[in-house]
Amino acid sequence: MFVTPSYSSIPFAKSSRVVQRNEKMWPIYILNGLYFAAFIFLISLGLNIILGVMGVLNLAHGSLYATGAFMAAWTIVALDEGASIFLIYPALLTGAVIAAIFGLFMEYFLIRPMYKRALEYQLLITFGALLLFEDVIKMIWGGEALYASGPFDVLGRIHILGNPYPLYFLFVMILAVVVGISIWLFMVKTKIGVMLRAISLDREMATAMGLKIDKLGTFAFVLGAALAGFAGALVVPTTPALLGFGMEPLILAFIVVVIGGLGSLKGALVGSLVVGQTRSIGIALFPEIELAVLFLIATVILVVRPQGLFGR
Amino acid sequence: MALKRFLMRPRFIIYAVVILGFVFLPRLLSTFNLILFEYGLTFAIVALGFNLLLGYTGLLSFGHGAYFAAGAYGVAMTAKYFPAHFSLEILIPAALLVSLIISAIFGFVCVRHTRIFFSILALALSMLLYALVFKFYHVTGGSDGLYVKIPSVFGYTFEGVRRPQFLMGFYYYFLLGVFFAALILMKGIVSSPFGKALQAIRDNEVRAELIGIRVRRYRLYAFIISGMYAGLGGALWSFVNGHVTPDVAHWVFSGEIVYMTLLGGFAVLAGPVVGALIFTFLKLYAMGSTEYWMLIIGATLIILVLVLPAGIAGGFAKLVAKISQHFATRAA
Amino acid sequence: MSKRKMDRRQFLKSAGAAGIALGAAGVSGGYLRPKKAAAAKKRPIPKEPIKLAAISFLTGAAAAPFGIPGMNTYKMMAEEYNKQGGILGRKIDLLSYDEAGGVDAQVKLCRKLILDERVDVILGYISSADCKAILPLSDELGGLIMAYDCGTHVLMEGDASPYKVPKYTLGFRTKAHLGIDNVGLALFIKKYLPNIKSVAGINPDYAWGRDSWLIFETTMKKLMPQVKVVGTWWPPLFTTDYTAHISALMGAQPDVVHSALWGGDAVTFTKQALGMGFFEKIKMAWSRGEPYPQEVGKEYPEEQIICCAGTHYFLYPPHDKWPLNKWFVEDYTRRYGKYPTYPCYHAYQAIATYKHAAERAGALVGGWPTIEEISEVAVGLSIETPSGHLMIREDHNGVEDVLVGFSKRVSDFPFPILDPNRLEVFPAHMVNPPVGIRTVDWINGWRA
Amino acid sequence: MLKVTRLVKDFGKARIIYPTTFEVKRDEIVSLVGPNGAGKTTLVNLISGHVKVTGGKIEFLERDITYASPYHRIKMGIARNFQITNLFDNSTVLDNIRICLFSVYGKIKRGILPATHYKAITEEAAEVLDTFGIGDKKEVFPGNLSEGDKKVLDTAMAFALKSKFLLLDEPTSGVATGDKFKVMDTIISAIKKERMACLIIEHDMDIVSDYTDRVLVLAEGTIIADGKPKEIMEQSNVKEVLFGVKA
Repeated sequence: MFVTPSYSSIPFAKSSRVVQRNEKMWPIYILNGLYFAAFIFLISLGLNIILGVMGVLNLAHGSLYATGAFMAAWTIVALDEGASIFLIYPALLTGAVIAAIFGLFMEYFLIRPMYKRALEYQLLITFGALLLFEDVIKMIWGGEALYASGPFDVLGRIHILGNPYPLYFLFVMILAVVVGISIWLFMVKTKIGVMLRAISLDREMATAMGLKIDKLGTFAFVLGAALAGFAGALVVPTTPALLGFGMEPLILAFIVVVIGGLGSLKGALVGSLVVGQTRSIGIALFPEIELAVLFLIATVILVVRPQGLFGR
Repeated sequence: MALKRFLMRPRFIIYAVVILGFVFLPRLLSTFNLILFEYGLTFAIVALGFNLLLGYTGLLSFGHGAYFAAGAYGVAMTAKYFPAHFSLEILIPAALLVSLIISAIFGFVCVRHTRIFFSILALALSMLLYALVFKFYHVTGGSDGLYVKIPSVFGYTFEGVRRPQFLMGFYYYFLLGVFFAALILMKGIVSSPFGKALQAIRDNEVRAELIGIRVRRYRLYAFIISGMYAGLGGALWSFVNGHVTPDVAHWVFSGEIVYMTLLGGFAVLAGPVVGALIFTFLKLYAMGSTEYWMLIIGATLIILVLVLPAGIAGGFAKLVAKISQHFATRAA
Repeated sequence: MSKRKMDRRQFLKSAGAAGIALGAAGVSGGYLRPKKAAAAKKRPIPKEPIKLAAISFLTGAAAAPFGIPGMNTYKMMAEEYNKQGGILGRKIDLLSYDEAGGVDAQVKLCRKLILDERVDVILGYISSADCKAILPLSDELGGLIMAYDCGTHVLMEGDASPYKVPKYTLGFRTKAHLGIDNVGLALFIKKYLPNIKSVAGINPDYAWGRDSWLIFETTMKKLMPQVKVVGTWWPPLFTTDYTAHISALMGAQPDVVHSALWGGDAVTFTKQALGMGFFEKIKMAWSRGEPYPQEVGKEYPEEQIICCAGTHYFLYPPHDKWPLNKWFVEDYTRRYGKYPTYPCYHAYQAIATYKHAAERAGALVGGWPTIEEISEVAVGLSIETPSGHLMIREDHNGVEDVLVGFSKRVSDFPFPILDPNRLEVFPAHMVNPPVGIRTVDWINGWRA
Repeated sequence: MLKVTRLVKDFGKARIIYPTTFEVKRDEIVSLVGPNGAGKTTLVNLISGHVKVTGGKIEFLERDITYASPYHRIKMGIARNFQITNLFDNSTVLDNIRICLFSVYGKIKRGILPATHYKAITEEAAEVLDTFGIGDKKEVFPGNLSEGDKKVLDTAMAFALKSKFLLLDEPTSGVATGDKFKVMDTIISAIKKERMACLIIEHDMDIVSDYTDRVLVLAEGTIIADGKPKEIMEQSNVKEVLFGVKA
């Protein structure tokens, strides 16, 4: 089994040996995938709503996610880990709130002037916002990692087929489902939702119909931002909030959007499931190349179906 | 006579002054600033190529870091696997070849789309490259990156020469030469019939097709050329930096390339060059002066986009035009 | 000062023989070498303070549990030395820089420090990736660089043994490389867990993680060939979500998991692993786990194998036997309210090495020495540190003993400490390869 | 030279063009008239290859081009202008023509020497502009041209492609009534000079009768009349569709 590797000459496949697997763990792998999909779904849902309604690809979306994470962590720490459940769980909402506020400012001062402008300007201004946010976060919450594992610890574990599994992950999944459904209902049932869909379908037509594009755009952006912030808040009990925290989720959200189709909510759901499972199972089976697999999938899909699985 | 008139043209005098300035720069600048300037030059080459795509073909690539990385890793991998052939005259063509191949493959996929689709696809592809470079540790050195030693030139090895001396001396002039070659070539390309065709595609895809231009094919040509410029820049950069890491394939670096180009202004040929040089110094001095350097360059970018969309060189050109027009009307 | 000299004399009576031998060897070696330098005539000592650049993670995951303690120690020691009158009468002007931002940013920063700021010495670098990129700059740019914490063994090694030393004339590492941690771990496992069937590894995906695993695996193969490897995982540095990795590890069912995760990564991993009931089934072997019980606190699991990256431990050497450690721990704790962890000891080693080397070179050349002279004198230097003796060898690499133990909850500390009854100290000669021999070849060369 | 037989076009369920058959002979100038929504522009798009044919056959110079790509049709010599002018707005008038000529002479691939280096082509472009009477506006950008000049330029570009057959979709729409005839004069004289065949969509019956040899009347997606302008005007069904007059 062992072969002595000599540093200068290890073939790169070398250390990815046959991983001996416990079949009983499969449910856990799947659950991990679902958990990961859950918060990627929240992020990409926001990204997609903004993209669909305003036609702006928000590169600073990850930073909104990060602000949510930092805010929630900060609040929970301020409440001190021992605080009662009735305090620390609502505390998670602060993440959504702060992200919404930041989103409001961003939309009003940066995105709105960009409506009529060319694509490169829209992308660049969000890129500028991304850089800006990184340091704003550093200014507000400092450069160090924030741990706030309160909500995670409180819930403890259950056993699934004899494997311990943290209840909090299930809690996150359920929340994500709830949010997803309510967004869907909102989009099909309420007047605003219908108008938003109209805009994303055909901007000119919607304008002709006399919809208040600006107001609705602001609303969509704030909604998307809030979703991102909420995702951050849900994640932070399990992981520390760091600088550059938003980068990886942003890229993953891109992949989701690419796989699912630009501006498609159904696409966001399917895409995040694909990404989540790929990552979890990828790590379990081929630890060497988890990251690359995702981009490979995304690229293949883009090549064969440019508009994504559910794109128009 | 004609020559005399040519020599007397103010434009020519400006050129002459600029070139002389560049030549004598090592005397004027400190080692550190000269090296910074060399970073600027390499990025300038990249931005030039990038602008052929953005400014002249109307395609915004958010993944140009990939081709930069292709060039840089082309050099670094040669250093790792063929140490015997580590000389400039081999490395540069090698890097060009690698970036040609990669940009041809990626380009073929990308040019089937336009607008935001194109941008995202380019981004995804560059991140794919990033992921591969990052993951295959034993081949590419993963996130450690690879060390790039001082290359030899036509058999002459710079024995016992410290990198700063190398960069101050031979390499600076080599870089300068390559840069001007690249600049002149690009000038030729954009004013040539081919360049006109690209601009036609940018302005009006439908009509371009209708006067007999194979739009997609020409986009691909433009993509490959600009990819090779990026690769060239990457290769030259790797000797200045002395170390290559996957960061250059990450989309944030691609974002910086876009930043440079718009900072200078993509409507003018010289825009990207100006942008690249200014950006390099701006970034490093921001980093040196405060820990909140991202805030500075981020804010700069936002203000730029809001206030001076034409970029610095672009704005300047506009100004000049306005003034000259003003005087023209006076005279009339 | 005089008081501490006293302490040392006391120590020499009571310390272990190995210690003396090492020390003596070091000292004599130190005095034999720099003849050429001695020829130089008297030179003035500049008035302005020494520009000492200290680089450590000040932001990000590695800051709180790792980079900042290191930087604190630099501050503390600079202050202490300045109180004693500085180095050859020159005060130390400590410039602190952040190591965050990736290899490329560090290369640029280092170039700025040497060419633009013209600092006298750079002490720093935690990430092995940074070291691998930075140390070549020492000779390229002509600046004195002392790596204070990064571990990869390839840093100072050539492509084939025996290799030419030193690799970098102006580049040092004032500590032993990761050989000691992983060889130490393997020896410890062989002694205390002889019947394990399988191991797995989870290590950060860069030089440090890859090389740690390489040495551990090589040693295990030599010592316990019957043990199977059931999988290796390579999360990128500063990963924040290890849940998938943890499940995968649990699925692979190893008896022991080797890990070189460090800083925030180690803390995050431990917290998430606790949440997922990982430790109910599996024992971790941390190649540098010493700081993390204190970071994680009470719930840190017992019976985990923890290596101290040398003998860097706030309870070892025992304070009664080794007053310097007593002084260090007390002073640090008084200032920063935490017990010093191994990055602190590493920082001490770096700054102390520079001080002693500069002072000795100064004495020899009669004036302020050039960096070349300092680097020449530094070779063979042997100094007392809070955790015993450090010797700098011809390969510009430090050699140290290594301390390994099991975590154990005790009443008088708010976090698990190393079980005092099952501490193992492996002396330097057992865990460091000889000069000029690559670690892998050395291990493979052992007679079973 | 152009032969259209039983051409059919559906958009989804809706049938826009019912089986239509007609022909255009060498250096003949034919006009296509009909009420709005009769499918005139669709017909042009079908011929220029912009829109895929549903059924039927298009022949050009005795070669079947029903399924040929627009690119190939251009290379064969079918050029068109646009009802809504369709120019390269960020290049000068001269360049707009020049790029067409580069394409014609297969010089677009030349990537090193500046366009100005190709003297012959530049001069020819200038000539074309002169023939269309906008020779004085070489360096102007299309955005600053008058509506009429835009139309002329658009036609000039189609013309510059050295095509044998021109499709002109309302070359005078949006042109001030006063200038209409001036515009048509320049266009038609240029076409006659090059002995091109031409199919013009036109509303203005005066223009139709003054400039065209033959008229095709299109109504509800099919040709209902075909002949000399004068004769056509007499036919009752034509009067009905064109002027809504019951005879």
